[in-house]
Amino acid sequence: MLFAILAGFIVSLLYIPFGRFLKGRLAVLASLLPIGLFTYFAAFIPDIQDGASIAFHQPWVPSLGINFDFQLDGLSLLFSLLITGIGSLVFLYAAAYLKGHPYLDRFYAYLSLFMAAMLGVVLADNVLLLFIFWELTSISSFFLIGFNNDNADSRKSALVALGVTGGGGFLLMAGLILMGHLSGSYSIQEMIATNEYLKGHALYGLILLLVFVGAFTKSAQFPFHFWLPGAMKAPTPISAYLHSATMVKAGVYLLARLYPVLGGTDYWTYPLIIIGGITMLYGAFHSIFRTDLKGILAYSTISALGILVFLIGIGTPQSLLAAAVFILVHALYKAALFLTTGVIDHETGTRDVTQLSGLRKVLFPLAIAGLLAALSSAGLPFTFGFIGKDLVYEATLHTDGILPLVLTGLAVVTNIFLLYAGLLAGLKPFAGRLPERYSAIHLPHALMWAPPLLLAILGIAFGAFPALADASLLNPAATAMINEAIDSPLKIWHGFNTVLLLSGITLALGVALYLARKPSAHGLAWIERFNPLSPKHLIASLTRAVHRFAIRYTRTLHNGFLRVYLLRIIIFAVLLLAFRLFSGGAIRLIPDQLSPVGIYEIAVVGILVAAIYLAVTSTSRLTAVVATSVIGYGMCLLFVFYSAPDLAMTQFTIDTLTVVLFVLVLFRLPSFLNLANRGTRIRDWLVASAFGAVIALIGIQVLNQPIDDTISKFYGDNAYVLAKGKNVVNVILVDFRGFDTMFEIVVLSIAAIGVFSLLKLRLKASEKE
Amino acid sequence: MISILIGLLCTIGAVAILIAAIGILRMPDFYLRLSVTVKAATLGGGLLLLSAAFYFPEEVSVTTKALAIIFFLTLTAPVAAHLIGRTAYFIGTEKWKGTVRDDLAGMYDKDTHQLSSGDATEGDSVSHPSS
Amino acid sequence: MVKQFLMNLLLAFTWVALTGVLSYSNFLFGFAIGFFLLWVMNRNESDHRYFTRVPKIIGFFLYFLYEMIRANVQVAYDLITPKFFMQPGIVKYPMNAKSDFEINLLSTVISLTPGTLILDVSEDRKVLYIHVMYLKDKDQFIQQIKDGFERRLLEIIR
Amino acid sequence: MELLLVILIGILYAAGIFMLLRRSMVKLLIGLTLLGNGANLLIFLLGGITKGKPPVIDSAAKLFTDIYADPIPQALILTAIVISFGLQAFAIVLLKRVYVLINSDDLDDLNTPEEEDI
Amino acid sequence: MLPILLLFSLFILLRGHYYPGGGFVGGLIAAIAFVLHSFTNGTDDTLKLLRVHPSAFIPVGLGIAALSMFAPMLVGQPVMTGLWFNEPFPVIGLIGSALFFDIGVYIVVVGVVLTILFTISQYSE
Amino acid sequence: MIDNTLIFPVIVHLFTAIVLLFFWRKTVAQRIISIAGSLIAMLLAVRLFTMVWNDGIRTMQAAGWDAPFGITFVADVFSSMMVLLTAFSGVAVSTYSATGVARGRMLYGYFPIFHLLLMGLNGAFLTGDIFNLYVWFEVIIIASFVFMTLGGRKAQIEGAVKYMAMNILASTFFLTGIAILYGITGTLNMADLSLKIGALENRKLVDITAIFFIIGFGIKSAVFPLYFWLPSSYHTPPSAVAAVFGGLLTKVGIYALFRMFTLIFIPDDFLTTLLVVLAIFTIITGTFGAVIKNNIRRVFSYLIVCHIGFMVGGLGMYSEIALTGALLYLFHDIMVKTNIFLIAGLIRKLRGTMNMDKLGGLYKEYPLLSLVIALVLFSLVGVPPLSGFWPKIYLFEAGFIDAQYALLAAIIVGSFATLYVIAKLWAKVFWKDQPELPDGESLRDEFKPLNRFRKSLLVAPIVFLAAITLYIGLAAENITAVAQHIAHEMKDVSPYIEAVLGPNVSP
Amino acid sequence: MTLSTYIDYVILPILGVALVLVFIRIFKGPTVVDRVIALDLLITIGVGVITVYSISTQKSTFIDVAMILALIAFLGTIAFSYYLEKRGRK
Ligand code: NA
Ligand code: NA
Repeated sequence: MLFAILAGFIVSLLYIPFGRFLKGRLAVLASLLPIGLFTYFAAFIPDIQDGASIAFHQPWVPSLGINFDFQLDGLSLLFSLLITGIGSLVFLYAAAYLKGHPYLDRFYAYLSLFMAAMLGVVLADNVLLLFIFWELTSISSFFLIGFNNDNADSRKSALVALGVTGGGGFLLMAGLILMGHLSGSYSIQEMIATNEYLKGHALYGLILLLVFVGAFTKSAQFPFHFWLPGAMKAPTPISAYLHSATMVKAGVYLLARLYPVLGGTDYWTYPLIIIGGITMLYGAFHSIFRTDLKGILAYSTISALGILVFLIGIGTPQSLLAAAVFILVHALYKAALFLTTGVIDHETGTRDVTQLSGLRKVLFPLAIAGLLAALSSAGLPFTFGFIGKDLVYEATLHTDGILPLVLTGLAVVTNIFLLYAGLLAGLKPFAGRLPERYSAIHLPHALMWAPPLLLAILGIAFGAFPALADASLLNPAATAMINEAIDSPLKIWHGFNTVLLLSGITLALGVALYLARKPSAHGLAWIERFNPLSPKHLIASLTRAVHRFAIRYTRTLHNGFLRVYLLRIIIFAVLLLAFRLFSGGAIRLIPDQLSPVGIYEIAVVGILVAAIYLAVTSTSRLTAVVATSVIGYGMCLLFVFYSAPDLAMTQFTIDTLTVVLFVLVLFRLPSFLNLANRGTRIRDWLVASAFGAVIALIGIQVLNQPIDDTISKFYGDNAYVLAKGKNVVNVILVDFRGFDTMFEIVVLSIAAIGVFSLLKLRLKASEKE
Repeated sequence: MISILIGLLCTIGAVAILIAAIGILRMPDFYLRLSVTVKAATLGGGLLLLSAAFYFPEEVSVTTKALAIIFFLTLTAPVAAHLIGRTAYFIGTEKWKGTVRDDLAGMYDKDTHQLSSGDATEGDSVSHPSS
Repeated sequence: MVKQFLMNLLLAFTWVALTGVLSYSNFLFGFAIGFFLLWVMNRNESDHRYFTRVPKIIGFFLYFLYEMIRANVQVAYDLITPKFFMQPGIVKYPMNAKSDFEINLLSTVISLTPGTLILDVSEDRKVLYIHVMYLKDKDQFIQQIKDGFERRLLEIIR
Repeated sequence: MELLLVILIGILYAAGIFMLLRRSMVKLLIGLTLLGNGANLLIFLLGGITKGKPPVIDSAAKLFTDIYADPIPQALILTAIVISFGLQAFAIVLLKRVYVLINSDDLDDLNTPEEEDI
Repeated sequence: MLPILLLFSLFILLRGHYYPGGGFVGGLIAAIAFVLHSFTNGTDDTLKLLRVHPSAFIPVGLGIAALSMFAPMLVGQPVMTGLWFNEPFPVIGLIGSALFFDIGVYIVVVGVVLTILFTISQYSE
Repeated sequence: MIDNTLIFPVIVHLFTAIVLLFFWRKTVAQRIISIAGSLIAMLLAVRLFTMVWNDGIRTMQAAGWDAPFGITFVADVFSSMMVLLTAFSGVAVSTYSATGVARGRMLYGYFPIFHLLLMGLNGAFLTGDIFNLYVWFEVIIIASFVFMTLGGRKAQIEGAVKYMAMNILASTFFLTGIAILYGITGTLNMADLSLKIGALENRKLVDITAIFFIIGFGIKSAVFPLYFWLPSSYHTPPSAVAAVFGGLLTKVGIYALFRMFTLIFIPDDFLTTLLVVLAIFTIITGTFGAVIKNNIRRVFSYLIVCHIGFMVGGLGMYSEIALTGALLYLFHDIMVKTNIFLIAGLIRKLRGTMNMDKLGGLYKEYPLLSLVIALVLFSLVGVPPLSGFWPKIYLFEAGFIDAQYALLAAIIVGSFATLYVIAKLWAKVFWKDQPELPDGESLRDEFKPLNRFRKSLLVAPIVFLAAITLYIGLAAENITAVAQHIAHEMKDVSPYIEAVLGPNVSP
Repeated sequence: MTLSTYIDYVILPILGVALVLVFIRIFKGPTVVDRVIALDLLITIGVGVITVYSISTQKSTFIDVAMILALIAFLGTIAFSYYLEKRGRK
């Protein structure tokens, strides 16, 4: 199983060296991968039908508990077959659709990568493993949406899609880790075992929030749905595959997968019902105003995803079964419609539904496909869509309280709009009179019309003979979600009941709407007047606001003025130190053992202080330098008084050299300008004095602390005996701590090299780096 | 006995230095300050070093060093004074109002800072430099 | 002359080695004895200058010390009394000294004496510019230097 | 004396900081020097000060016969002094380059706008 | 003047293990000797006197110091361990790797200080 | 036991630098020597790491003086890992520099300084003595000053002044901290300090000392509000230099923070809170900066700041899990940040600019190279299962355990911003067609004219580091084991102390 | 009274006062050259201080420091005069 999943990755890597051979006629060979995988997974159907689930384990990062743990159950199988099955058709379709495209190899590489990632998502039994694949789908989707990367819109859409799904991804990751942390394992099976603990935990709400946001962004739920219409910038086969049939369902899959872990509580149900409800209505409503075929399909996809979330939210066995069915239904008809649209676009050069009609005369097989798919989406009896819609109503009706009324109403309205949208996309381009300009169109290669036709036919077939998919696929899928057996086989005919009535109403109103309303640019313009209120625009303006704030924040903080930076650092230091210094316990003053003070010492200290004052206040640079060197010489005297002859020597020589250096550099500079106003100076003085005071207080504190002189005793005792020197300081420098000295001269050497280069090196204009 | 000698030397040296210090503080112009300090300080420092040489009689190296420093001070102090005095004149350091004579005035070439002996022009002028 | 000096040094070191007392006073004592011995033993006219010059050096040193103390006291007196009675000025002093060594030595000596300070030497090395603290009369001052330091110095060197 | 030194150290730090906050690069460098001096003196003081007892063993002895100043802070300061000389020298030369480039030592002039990035 | 100071600097260098001084201060004094020479005679003269550019001293000194530091490794001692000749030498006292280390320091310091000062003074001229 | 092995990574670079100085003006020899030296250093680093990993902590008492009297060098897994990563970066940068750095710079000490810098880094990682650490830091900063100014362009000098001022200030804080530390304990050996500080009654003084180190190392590792030097300077030097800076220099500050705050100052509530708050602001600041900048290296500079926050946050939480996460991040970051600056340099070579608005078309022109770069960029983002992903698992989990939700949120925001910025960069630089340049500017492709060998010298290091990054990501178990081991050693320092001071010391 | 106390209580204070006086000149200036010569004098006094201090503490070691001071002190003065003059020359 690992190989089945990794096959996609391996194949996509193989495209790097061998891709160019695949560009011509051999492109069809690319579809061997999905077809093979489809066969592989199809072989599991009997086992799964028998209630088995197949597990696979291969260690990867055991210390994190992240291993290649895969689990094939009904739900996984349903998705796996969708992914590989529709994948096969899309691969074949694309061979013709993108024939001669210079980057066809890249296209297949991305697509294989995506397919592998998607399989990983649906097969992983470990939430982090799932997440890894989840993110890979986002990334491959990024590359696929931006496939036409010289187009600015494509790039922008890819960025938006990645931004939304990626951002949601990070939250999802947090949620999954929190789940794993609480349940002690990242394995979904083990999480199911501890689901009561999770649901009872104080952080349950947070988990749900994080997981929901992850799922909602991926599955384009309101208000994160806006990336999906943008993603239609991708080539149509990609839209068909990723953005309708598979990837966008990853969020739904996740919710379904985690239902046994997290589901069934009010915190689970209501948010999903509300968000799903809003999404399905919002998407459906918007779809009827679109004139771009892909736009219609995109919004109807959003709506369908809303329905799925809605169903999972309801969380009754019926609703979950309904969800399983609807996943399949929607995948089949939506993919078919997308592929049909692709051909239309390919052949006519437009997707504007107001421009298209009568194409059945030139693209007959596609007209069939479109019609069948539209019928399925409309939920006419004997289509698979009919069963799907029935189940939805069934589900909404069987909820508690006043909900049935509201929810069912919602579902009906949504379905009316969706029906309209389906007819618009599947019927409208083919119906009516063929305009003159399209009469020359020829039917394209079979690879382009056979796949949608096949999908559409399947949609009808499953509708007419529901048993085909029921026990083998859908029932196990729902069982996997609910964790118990469901005993209600799919039927075409439930008898005369409320559900049938609702279906009838839906059908009638939808068809009426289709007949009454013609899509027009006018309608589009009308709905676009509400754009400023749409989440897309709100989020965009929020982004702009954040961006503006970021600019202001960064400019304010990083304003280019060194002294401001330094000031902040010092204030920060003063605040921290002062806080810790004055919190808890008073500051004791010095103990008794102070050394006496001589007049000459006072004189030296006094001179030092005055010299500091001079250095700080002088208006002449050279005077400041003189004052600085007085400070150095004063220090030198202090070192002499306090028994440090070596230090005094070094301090003195260094100080003199520094003066020489300063004079060398400064003698041509004019005198200081007073560049700061009074206020600034006072502020700086306050900060500086505070810092000095803090240092002094700390110094006093440390002086209270008795000194441990073990090490200096050791040096004194062994300097001559072991290290053969009498000047202990020098012995320390060349022996005890010789390493310091060695690298101190390295510092000097580097400085010298630096000075040399800094003054001598002049790069030529051509030497950029 | 020896310590009285040392004490005496120290005292004279310290006083000489004190005088130099008073001199540099009190003298009204740069040249006078320079003039006062170089000698008094050299004398004072020398005497103090000499007393150290006497104080550590058993350590030859100390005496050597003390003498070396004295030698060095006498050698370098005038040179340093000469250099800085000349520089001060160049950069137009003002002279005290009581100054009675300035033979240097006008003797420097403004660009090259070369100093003429004035023999060719017989510039025995009393006027102040124009700078 | 160098020969005599080296000989004298050798004698002084020998003395130190003989007495076994390594100290400056002992060395100086040995040097004096050596000088005396050499002087007594000297029969060569051409080497005679060594023996006149050493006393002259000592004499010059004493003169310099005297001048230094005198001038120091003068300056000190002026400093500690509230009113200045100095009359500073810069004097051009035509030298007899010719070589670099002579000029350096002369200017060092003049500079070290309180009250006088060399400011510069002219480019043609003929003239010293001296800053004088107590300038009563220019010519008298020049004469004083000529008869004092410069003459004594040149006597020793030349 | 310790108290006096502590105050001196405080003043050195304060003055150093104040100089860091000026616009002139010369002052900045002087400020860094002052800070360095302050830090050195702090090591010296906090390591414990002893008067007139340098950590040098008498020429006749093999061990210390008397108390002696702690040599470790001295060695540390020595290293620190030398290192800061290296930094200081480099910084001073940098100042020279700055002056050549912008004809002043005003740090506020060291702000090439971002648009001129390469 | 130059020879006196150089001699003095060597003196300071060699006695550093016993009295204040050592390679660092010694090197500084030597460097200052050359700097003084350059003040009176001009930088070019001093460079001529040195024959090689002072920056060439740096690797030499670093090399000596580093070798004396790592030499103990060759005889199986920890890095920086002092190796000593058994018999004391006159004036200097015992000779050991520490002395070579100090000599390395001395050379580096001379090289560094002169490189810095001469580079700047030539730049401004 | 006498064991000089662990100082070899230092010695190699020192001698390489000395030899390079003898070949001062021979640029061909310099390149060969430098690459050879880096390779040897890498082999030694690998050897050191495997030795330490297999046999435990190694120490060397310099000059044969037992701790705490001499300077002790210690190679535990943490330090030898840092040495190892430094060696990888070293090989990559030195190879890249052979073509990527102007000849003029080589003539004025580029390679010697480079090796001295690496030596300084290795020394800092290996030393067990706080003052010796200071010396190493000074070696590093002076070398970085020289590196930063080498070439002397105006922007470089401007950056260098700010860099210098703040780094010297940092050193002053560091030195002040050492002064206090010595004043209260009388020792400089870090293991000894660990014992003595642990035994100290006066916690106030300990905290105060710790603050000095937080500020000192905080400046060096660019923590808010001490980070200002970084965005002021990292966009100015040659990219090879920026690679070392971006990959290693801030990290040595992080290393020191980790060392100090796990060995000597065990964070109490005050310090934990402080570190976490600083981390949050650091992340946010880096995020804001990165999203608004348009120059590739400026973007990267702010990303460095942002990601420093991740590591500091991990330290602040101070649980074994958090430390593991922070360490993993550190390892990943060293490799990736080095590489992205090399990549920036390569882009500059290809197009003559690093302004994203003026760049484009690289994917079309160099698809394979672009994919390698994409791999690195996505590692930086932390796209699973690449290297940046794994640490976040630990950090998130630690955040939940400690209930540090604000920090968690900041990490999420920072990760998201990184994703956004990198995706934007990819779209602008690689996807977008090469835009028309304004009048007077023309494309300068300095890459095309190079011969194959020199091209490969530029590309090979990027591929090399990318391969390591990929290894870190895909074989995460190995690196995780290392990080966990280190984190464990950080929580239980007694093996370290015993290795240094001998077995008879009881904490 | 021993020599040591005499130095501590008489000589060193005198020198201390001298230091202060000289420093006042540094403080007052008015020109750089004034400050430079005052600095020079300050160092010379420093040589004296260190010398008598070594007598007072009976540590000849300090003489070495005095020697270094004496040797190097005038370097600063020379540097100042050299470059001030150069600046005057432009
Ligand atoms: Na008077
Ligand atoms: Na020394």
